[in-house]
Amino acid sequence: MNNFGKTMKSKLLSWEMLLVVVLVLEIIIFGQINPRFLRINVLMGSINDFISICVISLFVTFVMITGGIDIQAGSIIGLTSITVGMLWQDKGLNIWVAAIFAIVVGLLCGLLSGFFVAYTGVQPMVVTLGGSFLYSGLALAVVNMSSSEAYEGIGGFPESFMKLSSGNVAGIPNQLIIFIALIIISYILLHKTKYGRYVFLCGVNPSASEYSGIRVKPIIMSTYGLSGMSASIAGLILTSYLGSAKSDLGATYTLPIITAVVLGGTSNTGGKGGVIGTAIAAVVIGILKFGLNMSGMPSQYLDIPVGILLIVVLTFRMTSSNPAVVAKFKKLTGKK
Amino acid sequence: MNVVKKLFKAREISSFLCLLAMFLLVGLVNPSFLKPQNIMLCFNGSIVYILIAVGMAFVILTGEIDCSIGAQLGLAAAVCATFLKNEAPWGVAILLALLVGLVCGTINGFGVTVLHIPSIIMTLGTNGIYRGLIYVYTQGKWVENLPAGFKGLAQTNIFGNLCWFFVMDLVIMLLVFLYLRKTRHGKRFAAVGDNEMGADLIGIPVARTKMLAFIICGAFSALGAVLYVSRVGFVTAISGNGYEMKAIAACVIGGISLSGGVGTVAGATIGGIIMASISRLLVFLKISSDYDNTITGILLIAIVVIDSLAQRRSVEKARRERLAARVTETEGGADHE
Amino acid sequence: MQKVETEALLKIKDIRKSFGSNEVLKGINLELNEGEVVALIGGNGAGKSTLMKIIMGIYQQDAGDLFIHGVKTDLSKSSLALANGIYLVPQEPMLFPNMTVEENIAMGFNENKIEMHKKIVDMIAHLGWDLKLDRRANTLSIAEQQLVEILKGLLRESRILIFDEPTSSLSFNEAESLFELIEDLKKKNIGIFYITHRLSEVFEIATHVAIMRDGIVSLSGAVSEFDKSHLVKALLPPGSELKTAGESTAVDYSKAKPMLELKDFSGYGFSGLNFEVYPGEILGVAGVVGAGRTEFATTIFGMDKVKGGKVLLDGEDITGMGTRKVLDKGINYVPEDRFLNGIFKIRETGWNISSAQLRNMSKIFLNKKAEKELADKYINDFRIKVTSQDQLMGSLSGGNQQKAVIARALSTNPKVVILDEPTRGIDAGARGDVYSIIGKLKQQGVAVLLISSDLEEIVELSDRAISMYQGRINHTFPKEKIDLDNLTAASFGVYEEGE
Amino acid sequence: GSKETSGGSDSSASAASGDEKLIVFVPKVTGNSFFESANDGAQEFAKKVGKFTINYDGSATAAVADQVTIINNAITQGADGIAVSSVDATGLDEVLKKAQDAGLSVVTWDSDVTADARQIMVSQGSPEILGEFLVQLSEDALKASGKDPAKDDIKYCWHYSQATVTDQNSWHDAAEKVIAEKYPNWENVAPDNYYSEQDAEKAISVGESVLTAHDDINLIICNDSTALPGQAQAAQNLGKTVKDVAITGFATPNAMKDYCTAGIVNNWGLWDTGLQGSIACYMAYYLADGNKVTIGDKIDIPEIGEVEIVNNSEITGNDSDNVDGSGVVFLPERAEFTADNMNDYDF
Ligand SMILES: Nc1ncnc2c1ncn2[C@@H]1O[C@H](COP(=O)(O)OP(=O)(O)OP(=O)(O)O)[C@@H](O)[C@H]1O
Ligand SMILES: Nc1ncnc2c1ncn2[C@@H]1O[C@H](COP(=O)(O)OP(=O)(O)OP(=O)(O)O)[C@@H](O)[C@H]1O
Ligand SMILES: [Mg+2]
Ligand SMILES: [Mg+2]
Repeated sequence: MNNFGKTMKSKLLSWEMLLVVVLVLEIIIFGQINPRFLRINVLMGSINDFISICVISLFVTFVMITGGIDIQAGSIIGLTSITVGMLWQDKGLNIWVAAIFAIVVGLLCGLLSGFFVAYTGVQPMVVTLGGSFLYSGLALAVVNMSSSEAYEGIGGFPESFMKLSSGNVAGIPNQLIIFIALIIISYILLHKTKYGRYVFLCGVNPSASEYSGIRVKPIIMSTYGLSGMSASIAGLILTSYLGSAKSDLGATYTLPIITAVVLGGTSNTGGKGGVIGTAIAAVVIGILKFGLNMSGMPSQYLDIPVGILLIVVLTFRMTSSNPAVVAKFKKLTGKK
Repeated sequence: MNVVKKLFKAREISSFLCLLAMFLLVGLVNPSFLKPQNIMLCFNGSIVYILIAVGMAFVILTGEIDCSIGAQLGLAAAVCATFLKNEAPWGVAILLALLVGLVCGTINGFGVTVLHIPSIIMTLGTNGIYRGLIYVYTQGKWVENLPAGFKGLAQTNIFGNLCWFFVMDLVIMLLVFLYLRKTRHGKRFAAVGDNEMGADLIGIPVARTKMLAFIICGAFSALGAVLYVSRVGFVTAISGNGYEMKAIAACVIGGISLSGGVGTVAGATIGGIIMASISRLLVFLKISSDYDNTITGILLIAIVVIDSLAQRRSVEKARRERLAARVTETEGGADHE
Repeated sequence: MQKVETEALLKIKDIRKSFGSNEVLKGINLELNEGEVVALIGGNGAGKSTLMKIIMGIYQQDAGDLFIHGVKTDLSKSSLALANGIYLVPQEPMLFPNMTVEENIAMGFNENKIEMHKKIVDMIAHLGWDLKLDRRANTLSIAEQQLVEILKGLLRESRILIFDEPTSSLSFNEAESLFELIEDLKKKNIGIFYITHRLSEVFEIATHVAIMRDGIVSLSGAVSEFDKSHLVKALLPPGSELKTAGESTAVDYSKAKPMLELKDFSGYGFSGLNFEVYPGEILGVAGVVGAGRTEFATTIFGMDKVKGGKVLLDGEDITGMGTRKVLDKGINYVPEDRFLNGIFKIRETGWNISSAQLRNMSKIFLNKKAEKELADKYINDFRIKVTSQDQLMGSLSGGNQQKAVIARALSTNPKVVILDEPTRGIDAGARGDVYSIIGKLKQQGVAVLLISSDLEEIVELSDRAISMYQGRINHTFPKEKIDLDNLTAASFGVYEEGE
Repeated sequence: GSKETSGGSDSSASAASGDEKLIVFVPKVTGNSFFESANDGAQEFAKKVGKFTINYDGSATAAVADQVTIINNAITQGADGIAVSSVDATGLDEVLKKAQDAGLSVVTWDSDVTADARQIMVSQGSPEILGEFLVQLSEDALKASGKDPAKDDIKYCWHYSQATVTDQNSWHDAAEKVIAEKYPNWENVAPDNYYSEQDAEKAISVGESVLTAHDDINLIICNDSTALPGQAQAAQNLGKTVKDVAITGFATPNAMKDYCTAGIVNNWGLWDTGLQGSIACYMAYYLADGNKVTIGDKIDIPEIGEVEIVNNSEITGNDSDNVDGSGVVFLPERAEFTADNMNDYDF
């Protein structure tokens, strides 16, 4: 038992290192296949295509550490997008005021689901499944409130808003800056603050947390709020990137978000994980898709390698951390 | 008396009442909804959902989840339809579809029980893989112009307008129900989901049971696929997209707890009918189909939240009653002072 | 088939097992014969449960073999163990929460429903236990769950039965009827392993005893060869002394103002409680399981609704406050169910200890330095055996986990500490440590409320005691009146003044 | 050069050597018969002409963001031209402008973006043309069911994929205008329309409910290639035929042949999607090859014939959309399928 804790910790550290290695390998291999891949502006530009997943998965990590799961973030993206478009176009709000409104909407959606999870004891999967139906439906309702037709999308946003995704500061694309800022914020929040510690403790044992005087329910509820808020930030970036507000943006992001969080080392039973792993894993997945596509694999096949990567990596992870499985393998090889 | 009470406590009864209430409410607004012919259409429309919900129920009962059945259904349907189109005997096409389902289910089960990958992650992964394979297999093309005879199967009705597939579904459901509730072997699924360690302790092969649940789930999706092919008549690369979530929702609405061990396939069946009927209700209510998702979401959350609160209340009430019963009425109790 | 008389029913040969780098069993050799009750004793984490789980096929040994009647037998799965007539009544109940008691028991039996029902009813009647068959398992208290687990074991017609601390939460009567049944089983030539931390039980029911320490069986033989002091000596590491609370200083009640005062306090499971606790006093709360002690404690702690009456802390009315408020006011509670309410199993020991005090140590950002100091302080003070404060809580032995939970409760510097069954399931060594912790609290002037079903403990530690019976206080004992007989009688509601 | 479409490095190498151009051909959604047959036609055409290869790549879920990714990849991969059917009327503008800046030719087909974001649109017709076509299909179908479109009271409704899909909605709007003008005797019983989200099973469910909830309905217009067969199947399930209700709309001939034979559907329409795909890819190649086009140019496409570049305002109705270096090519014709001619087509 002497080194149990330490080895666990170093294992987690090495997990993040391993992800970095995978990332580097990806870049090298895809660079070999298509040298254009290695151009800095190409790599940077590709981030736009998976930035939403990166941003959201950072905060879904919080949810999963409390032992929950959030499969509604994708539909909050669409809701945010159409909300910002509608407020700007129909209500004539300043685009940034509209953006803040939209973030509040995302926060409220998250909190609503979080409320049900925390206060009624319904499984998070069910609540957020319901949420994903509900919010994507609400997005259409918002469209109906607006004067524009659903299918047209709302475009023509001001230059300043468009810069959110296309501008840069000192050569670093804005969206990358946003991502890094969010990594830092979420890292500090989760690993350096009391709140973050509470998130972990509530995930490990909510009852023991109560006995420690922690208000478990608001904490759990708040993590869904955070992830809803991150989804709306992603919605804003995506709207700016596409130059068009639509109600069905982000509908397909559930799989990649959960994948990124789990691949990043957060356990889906709660209590363990971290945002750095998530951030790297999200980039690993994004680059994998981008690289495969650049190497000529059509988009509709991309879920195959991503699925395989997920399973292979998790197999590796599970077998290396589960003594019973290791023993089984040893037995198998030993007998031979 | 006791039996009646017990019946009302059963979760599937409240789901059934919910179904009834929904139908009656819509009938109030638009009486033509309650025409027997239309009710039968609702049932006919749920033949695929019922099967996948029952399959999903196995997995959920063991405390796991299968997010890949939409893609499994699509893949099995594509295989079945391709062979039908190439004039293979129906039996061969159906068996091949089942084989696809069994293989998909086995892969999921292997990942969960042998590789110890959490089921939600494993099946989200395989969902992508199976869906990708449909594209590889069909080259993205529609499989259409299937033999009219095979399509005719889904249009063969008994009792007026009721499709015989629906009756078949009910029979299957009943058999499964009895198997799960009455046989020693069938009870294992709920036991494993209820307490894995406890099940292990009394000699229930936990891994094998879970494996079996995934395989059965695959088989049911494949069977659903066969019915889908017969009912719809063509298969596209996105056939079955999103069905996994609908099946999960159906199970939950039918009173099956996602933490495992609680619920019956009768509930899943009712949930399946509800899920399949929502888009129909809206047509009769003259509400735009835009609100399909909103209604599904509200319904799902409302049913589950209300149920959970009621459940909690009754447990809490029972606990308080029991505690209160312990306290003696008079000060000092039996102590002689 | 001829039975080989000389071969033992079960022979354990050179069993080894490690968890990661933690070598728990280092070559265990042990025999069990028909009609024997082998009491297995040893400190927390000695590996008793692990060994039994290996026999039951829940864990697999790394090396070594098991022989049944001299035949090497593969017991690597629980189904194999069951097929060989082995059954384990686990230390922590493993019921199916969503099934009824009856379904729980019947699960895994092959008899038909009616036969089974009759058998169960007969067995319960025979034991005289109070257990409703149609209750769902998730509404049972731990004690009741344990009864069900024991029933499951008794109904099985096994050749080898293993009881892992069956009496840890049973009442005296329930335990007595279990012992009678074990006597019957003995006569039926069943071999029994019986794990316990209560040495008196060893002499009451066991024929043989085996002591596990440092991964080996350090001592074994027929019970008749030993006496209690023998066993205690063998249990402790060489050269160590069993600690007791030491001489306790008497409380001077004349000047003292009560720290905690209950006035007609009622809630779910208890009613009309009136008592007070003084600073530097240990108030023992005796009673049988189900007397409502845990309920009143958790209600004070803000976990359940108050039905009537008042709680005063240092004169201030704190009735009906939430847990956080109560904590802030200066009461802390060490819960009875360590696994459910006490520990954060998969996190560091340091995190566990600091969890209640974080609020006061840090505003927004964690103060890791203060946290570390706090944890180190308690690890040293309480002699919590860890490699470092980063060791995961789940990998600590039960006694050390318990000390960490107490440390958490004391970290908030409370004025009143409620300890609910603080030594349940922990070994003699750790128990001594806990007693000395309690002694220290008293010296620091903390008011201690000691709830325990181990009446000896109350006798040893309390300055005053109350006994609870069916949700009410039926007696209060001054120091000089506290003895085992009085407490037992009062707990069962048959105490007569002057007895 | 290589004929492989899958080797990215090969393609870019060939792009550099200039002997074979790589065109990325983007459908609105993959797995839809409409787009798949466009791809089939285009691939076959490319093989015959031999001057360019086509890389077919699209979103499986009709997501704008996916299309943006695909176009981004096309740019970085070193493709020479893009021919895209846009999911969103404006959502691709930015990325397509970026593609043009990077030297790629940009052609849209089937579903357009803002005029200045692309060079050529290969259109099956303006919304007005297609709206009128839908009305014409409806008239024919009504006649086949024994109604007089001009005099009888006609109850009708729409059933297509989603409120968010650009082109289907624009056709719907245009057709509604035509109906309002021409046929005051027609009544739309469900102005909110019915949607089935390209889910074949849902199309049947919705179809059945429409037929039951409005049992006196005369006409259902399904301008979506999943909704039309679903609606026809629903009618078949309910035992309704051409005589009871007129069902028409857009779908490929193959998807509807059975229903036509069974007497459930009389007529439906579409245009030659293979031809449209071919022209789109050829135009992309033509522009990528360094050719410039101006309004009024006539371009000779091998195997197909001559097409003319016309002003953007022909489809948008806005003169302000007529910008330099940008124009529209119309497909020669749209086809109406009936039992008589459906077997002449195989897509
Ligand atoms: N599944 C496990 N994984 C890792 N370590 C374990 C596991 N189970 C037991 N251990 C460790 O093995 C050691 C022996 O545990 P075991 O439960 O057998 O002790 P015990 O003798 O039964 O103690 P107690 O009297 O407290 O019940 C302990 O150090 C414990 O932490
Ligand atoms: N229905 C229940 N649901 C949840 N927990 C319960 C329930 N019944 C009892 N408990 C809890 O189980 C534990 C043990 O209860 P028990 O029946 O031993 O009563 P108790 O009041 O703890 O008795 P004691 O006088 O020994 O403290 C307590 O923590 C109690 O709160
Ligand atoms: Mg033990
Ligand atoms: Mg208690």
